Amino acid sequence: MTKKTKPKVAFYWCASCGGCEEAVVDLGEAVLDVVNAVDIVFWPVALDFKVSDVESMPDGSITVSFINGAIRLSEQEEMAKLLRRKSRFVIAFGSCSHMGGVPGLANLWDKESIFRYYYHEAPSLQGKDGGEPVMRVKVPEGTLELPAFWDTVKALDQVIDVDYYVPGCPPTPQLLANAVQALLAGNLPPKGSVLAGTRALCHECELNSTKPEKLLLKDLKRVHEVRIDSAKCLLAQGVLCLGPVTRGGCDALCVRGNMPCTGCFGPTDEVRDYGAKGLSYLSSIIDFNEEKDIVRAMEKVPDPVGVFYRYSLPHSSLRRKREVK
Amino acid sequence: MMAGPFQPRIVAFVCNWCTYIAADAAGVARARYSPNVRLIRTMCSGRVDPQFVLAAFEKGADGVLLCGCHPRDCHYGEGNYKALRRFVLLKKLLGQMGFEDGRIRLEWISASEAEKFRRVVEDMTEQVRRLGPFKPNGGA
Amino acid sequence: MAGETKEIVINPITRLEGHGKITIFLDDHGDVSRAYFQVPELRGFESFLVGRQAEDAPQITSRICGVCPTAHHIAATKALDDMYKVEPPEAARKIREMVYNVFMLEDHALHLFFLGGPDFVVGPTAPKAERNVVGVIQKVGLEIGKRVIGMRKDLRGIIQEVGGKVIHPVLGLPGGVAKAVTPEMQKRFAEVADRGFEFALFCEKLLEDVVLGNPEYVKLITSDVYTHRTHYMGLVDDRNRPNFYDGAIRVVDPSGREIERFPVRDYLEHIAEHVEPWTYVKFPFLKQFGWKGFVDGPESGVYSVAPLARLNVSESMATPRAAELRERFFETLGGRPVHHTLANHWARVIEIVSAAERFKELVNDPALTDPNVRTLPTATPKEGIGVVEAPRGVLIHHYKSDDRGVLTSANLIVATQHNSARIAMSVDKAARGVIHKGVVDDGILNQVEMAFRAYDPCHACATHSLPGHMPLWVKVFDARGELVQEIRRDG
Amino acid sequence: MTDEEPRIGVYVCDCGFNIASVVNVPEVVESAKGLKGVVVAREYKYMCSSPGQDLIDKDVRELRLNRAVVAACSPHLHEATFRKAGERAGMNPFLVHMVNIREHVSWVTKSREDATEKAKALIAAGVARVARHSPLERRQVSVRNELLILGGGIAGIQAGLTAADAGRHVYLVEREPSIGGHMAKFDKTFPTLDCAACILTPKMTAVKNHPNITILSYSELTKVDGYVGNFHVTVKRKPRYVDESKCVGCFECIEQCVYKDARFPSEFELGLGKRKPIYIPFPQAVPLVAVIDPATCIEFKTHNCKKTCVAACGDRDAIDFEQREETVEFDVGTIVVSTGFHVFDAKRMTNYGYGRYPGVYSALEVERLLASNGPTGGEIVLRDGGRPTVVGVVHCVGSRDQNYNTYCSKVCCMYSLKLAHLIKERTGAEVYNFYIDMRTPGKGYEEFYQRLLSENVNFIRGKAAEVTDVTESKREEGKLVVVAEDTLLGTVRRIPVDMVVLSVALEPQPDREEVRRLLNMSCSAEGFFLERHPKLAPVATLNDGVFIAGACQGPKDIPETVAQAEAAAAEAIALTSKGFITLEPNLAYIEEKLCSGCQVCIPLCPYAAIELDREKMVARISDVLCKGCGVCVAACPSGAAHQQMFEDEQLMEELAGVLSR
Repeated sequence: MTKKTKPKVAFYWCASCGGCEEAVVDLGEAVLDVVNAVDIVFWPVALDFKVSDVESMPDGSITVSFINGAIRLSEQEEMAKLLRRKSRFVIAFGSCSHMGGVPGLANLWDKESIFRYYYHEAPSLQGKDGGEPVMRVKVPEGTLELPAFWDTVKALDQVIDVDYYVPGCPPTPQLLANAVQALLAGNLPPKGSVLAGTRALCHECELNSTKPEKLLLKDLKRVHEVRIDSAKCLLAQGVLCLGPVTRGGCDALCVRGNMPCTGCFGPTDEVRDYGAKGLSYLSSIIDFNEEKDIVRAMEKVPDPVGVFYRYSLPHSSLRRKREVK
Repeated sequence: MMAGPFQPRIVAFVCNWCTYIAADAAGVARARYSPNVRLIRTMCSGRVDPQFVLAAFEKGADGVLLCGCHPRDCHYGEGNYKALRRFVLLKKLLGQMGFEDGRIRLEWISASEAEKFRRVVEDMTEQVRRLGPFKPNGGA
Repeated sequence: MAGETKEIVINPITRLEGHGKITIFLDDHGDVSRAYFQVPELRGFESFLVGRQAEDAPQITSRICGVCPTAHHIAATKALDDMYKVEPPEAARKIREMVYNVFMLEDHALHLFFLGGPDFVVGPTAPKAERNVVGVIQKVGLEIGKRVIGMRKDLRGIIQEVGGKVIHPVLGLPGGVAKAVTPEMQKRFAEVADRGFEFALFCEKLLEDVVLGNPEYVKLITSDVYTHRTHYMGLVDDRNRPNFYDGAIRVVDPSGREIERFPVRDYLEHIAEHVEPWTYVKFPFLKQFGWKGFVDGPESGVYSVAPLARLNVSESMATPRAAELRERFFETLGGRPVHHTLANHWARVIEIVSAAERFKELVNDPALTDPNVRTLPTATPKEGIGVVEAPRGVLIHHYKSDDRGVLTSANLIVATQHNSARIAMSVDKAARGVIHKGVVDDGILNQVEMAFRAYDPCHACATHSLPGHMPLWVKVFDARGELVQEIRRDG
Repeated sequence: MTDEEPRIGVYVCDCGFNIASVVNVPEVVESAKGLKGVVVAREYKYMCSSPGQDLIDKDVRELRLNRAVVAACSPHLHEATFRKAGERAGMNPFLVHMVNIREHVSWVTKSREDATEKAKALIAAGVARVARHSPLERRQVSVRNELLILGGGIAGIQAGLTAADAGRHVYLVEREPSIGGHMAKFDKTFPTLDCAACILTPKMTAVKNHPNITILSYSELTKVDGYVGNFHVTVKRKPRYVDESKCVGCFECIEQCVYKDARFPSEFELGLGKRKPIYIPFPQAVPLVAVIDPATCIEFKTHNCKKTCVAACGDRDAIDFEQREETVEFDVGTIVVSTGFHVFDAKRMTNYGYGRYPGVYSALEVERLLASNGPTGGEIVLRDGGRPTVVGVVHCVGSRDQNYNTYCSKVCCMYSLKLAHLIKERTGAEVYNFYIDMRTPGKGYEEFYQRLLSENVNFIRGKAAEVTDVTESKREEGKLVVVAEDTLLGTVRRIPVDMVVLSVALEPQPDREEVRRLLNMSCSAEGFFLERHPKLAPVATLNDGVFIAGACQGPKDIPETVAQAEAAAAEAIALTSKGFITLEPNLAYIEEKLCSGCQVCIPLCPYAAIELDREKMVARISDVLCKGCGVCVAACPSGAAHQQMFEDEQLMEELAGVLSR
């Protein structure tokens, strides 16, 4: 990019909680620097530009679009496609667009079952016989429409081609700053790179040095069952920490908070299914050889999907629960 | 695959030292069995990464069979136990993901158990045939 | 008749879970016959919480909202205390409450300077390009602007240090918190608390100067367009003073009379939800009145929560300075209860002060640094209900679990939901008040939007209106259904 | 993965009719041509033949192939062959991949259509996989040339001498107090009837005197670590309470034992003879060292024995009641397993009355009765002191029998003939052989059979139904009656005899499972140790560096055993003669820049091959210690661990391939 024209940047959010936007705000003063360094051409949350403006831009004229949130609605997919067309680079920002995120756990259910509970079975409903929202409904004044939403939550790269990923739930402001820096400096890693650490979290975790020589576990502990020693590797304390299977770059925030890593940065480059790897590593070090003992030890992980696919179910090999007739 | 009754596609990850040889022996004995199971050889059942199993289903397998040496017989000491440990947790996870029992199976088959190999292949094929096609509905 | 109505669709305003949407129907005179506020997405947290490990709920539910994750996190954590029948040690309880007040402080401040506030600080009719944080900074000066940003940074720093992460913190565990506060930390936090208190007073002053100094604004606030005589609900302590972290749920009627006062575990006896086919959000209402539709008054089940409601349901404030300010508030606005939606902004700054004062109290409490911050649960989990005052109102988490501590059901009533009926009414009323003869312009839309944003609704997403206005999209059709006017603001 | 574009040749073998008769090879070849990266696909009758291998060579030169897939038999059979072929053609051997369409397809699939489809899929997988192969170097590891020989029977002795003569140091471990095994119990050997002792004892002496042989008798193998070329073994030495280094085998102590005469059943004599608490199993024992049996020795029971034995030993002072079990450890490069066989326990077949009628003997007992050094000095004296005038020899006791062992023990016919001959020679008794089939394959064996026929030994073709003392006629009184159907005459016959010899089966040793596990071998279904391949590698096992010889691999006679023993020794020598060996490069390795130092892999390695570099905080795998199981690779949470020849992407490609149709 030449000195004259500032790089054009767009921000957009899909199905997300807003945490990724907060992360941008958490840049603090740096936000202003960013605003000065780039030319923000689209930021529904921030600036007054129209989708029509984007539509009228020549293809590829936006330098980079940061998109956060998972894809659940057709309108989200359309916006994503539009921005893809107009942008040289698309960056999936945050766990939801990277891997599907926590809302991706909805892939254990389908729209029908979600509706059934929420509108017909929830204890606080006035009567269980009430109706439920419909896509088109006639009201006295006319007809109201609601967008349909899909059974399956998708990650961004399952609907468009993604150039880079900024991981995290949410990403740290530092990672965002780095990504922007890299773009400005034009020193970009290979396409498809995840713009964070290249190694698993253990490498940057202070507690890694406290791991015992041979780390084998006989009894796992759930976080609420144990007083966590802040000076000792959580895994060594029997607490399932996903640091070993999770990409570093967050500076071990959760571990500093005395809690185990839950994997929001996703896997490292060589791992294609985060949950399967997490499962493999954990079960490998469960120090039993008799099936019944192993089964008993695993009772401390009553919810493997929620534990190993907390942020990545839509991005896993299986993507969603099968409908079993 | 072909017409007629549903022909399930089953991937078997087999240990080089036991089940692969049992399969060879089944051949030498001219034991006939259904063609649905395709073998992938690893040096030890402990090499089998749960990622492979999920990938198999993703790529269209209807069932996955894991085979290793009998307990205490692993060529490398305890690789088969590692396979067992992973299998236990994987099965639990697949249950949550809506898998029926029997789509994934772990069997110990020693080098001398050609007949057992044949039997397991036949059982598994029948079992998965009864369960019907896997139909991964990811991305649906 | 529908055939003759013109339709205006304001879409998207913003999102609860997805984008919000306002559809306005005009009658054949071009006046508003009805404006609908629609929430067009549902993420199904209640469903996919089922099967999860109970102890993961505080971290999973915080993902409902990245603006108020701490509220969901703490509500869920308190539900786990209840589920495991376990009392956190004193230090843990105080750490939670301290973090919670810090969160209220910075979140309210965010709203004041970045979100709703600019409407007033800069002025509702000012060009929208100025109605944003930059505009605020220009108005109050860059130094102060920096101070705001710096203060926010310090406050969020505390949440991060204790909670691991500031967005989606991890401190909550049944029976305590994950991390203790050391005397060294306490010292640093105390300094921040002092500055925080000064900052809170400054915020309050700023609003008073800018808003109350300007009769035009007062007129706007008290104008009928933004007024609804509903019931109010909020958490109060044993002396009926608002408490963000804990307390009993108190409900007053439009005349300010207490009509209900109950522990959250009884919420199902008092609150029910109504379903409309045209929006994904459910509308809570008071059971004793039943659902009477989108109407206010003492006979309606509609009630409201959030800052204004919290002041309306309480007799006083728990901290001295806030108590004084509260007095002035009611004096100025004609006595308790106040029914003017836009008064939420003022109520909010009063809460900024009370949060700052409570933070100061707690951070200087010697018990805060006791290293014992966990009571290990021993009981078999069964059912748990937790409540907090989120910045946007009463937040209830209700879980059931099997013996293994795996959730078997979840019911969440989030703050904005309590307000959703009143928000719908506000939007409708505002539209009726400002749109006539089919004329729809930008400023008018902003006033519709103000009615909506005054609640700082969590689907507001605050973060999605950084400069102080919301994305709007208006289409005006004539009777033949042809597009005669389009105003669209995507940003 | 090499950066050059894969140019793959696919070679589908007919294997005569073995494959081609079931798999539609031309169709398979056609489909292979359509696969990505395939430059040429060919069918050939016998790929393993040199013209077959030359095809690869030719195509590599003319078509610049850089990969090859050979679809033929099991890689366990010919992988090495085709890798060499690739190497000759100037290709890295590990860019050749074998697909098994014989054992896994043509031999096991009913329909031609199914077999053809399956073959296509497997080849597609092989092609996809080989495209991801990279050139690999074989590891070289230095090897020790010492041998461990497990079992001091004729097999172990022969293997030991062969290796020792070749200059290798041999540790010969024997469980019993003396080496010699079963052969030491025999009087004569068939068919030449030369005396067993005359063959065996010189060999035993040679072993004793050989500078390169260390005998560890009365000892058992307890542990084996390491790998081919570098085994570390632990051996338990049971206390004999007599110092081996001091005892000269003078028998003084035995004569002077407080027990004036031997009264305890001798193990060596199978209970037919007696021994004292302190004894030497047999006069020619090696080592010629006394043993004390604490179960019968008064000193051990009461601690106030006069200990005349100690006095007798005098200043040699070899007797040591305090002796404890000890373990010795040493390193060897190769191991020969020659643990022999176990004789079938005739008590299991109650219908023959063994253990019930004193007149019923097992063949091995009769060997002792006939032995000049045996309890009766070679005379056939029955348990009741009488001499037999009629003797029945019952064949196939425990062999060729669905209820016991279905296999033929191979040597019984011949040793039965031998015993029949010797009994007749010594006693002039009438001898009846009850046999199912007479099996005499082997040099001079049939001739020996003919000789016995001419010696008027009776042969009744039919399996003996029972041996009973229930008499039905005068002439049967006081006799045992062998009841058998004479299938030639088609009548049931009752033969009254004084003595019955049961020709018992040869079975695997009862402790074969332990030995198998110690040495990482496999057993065939009947429990004999499994050779790597019956024809291509008959004395090798699935565990590199471990060889098998003698009856532990299956019933066999002495000539075969000796030959196999020499073969095993030769294999062991050949394997270690270069001073180093090359190992398969299926090594695990760590990609350092990806390793987070999480240490998950470290405790999983069965060979302690992984260590943490605390400087860099990354794991490192020793390629000498790694045996390539890949357990660490599957467990590595960050995908930093890889395995050559079994890389994730190779297996993923193979997976996609097998599922491609």
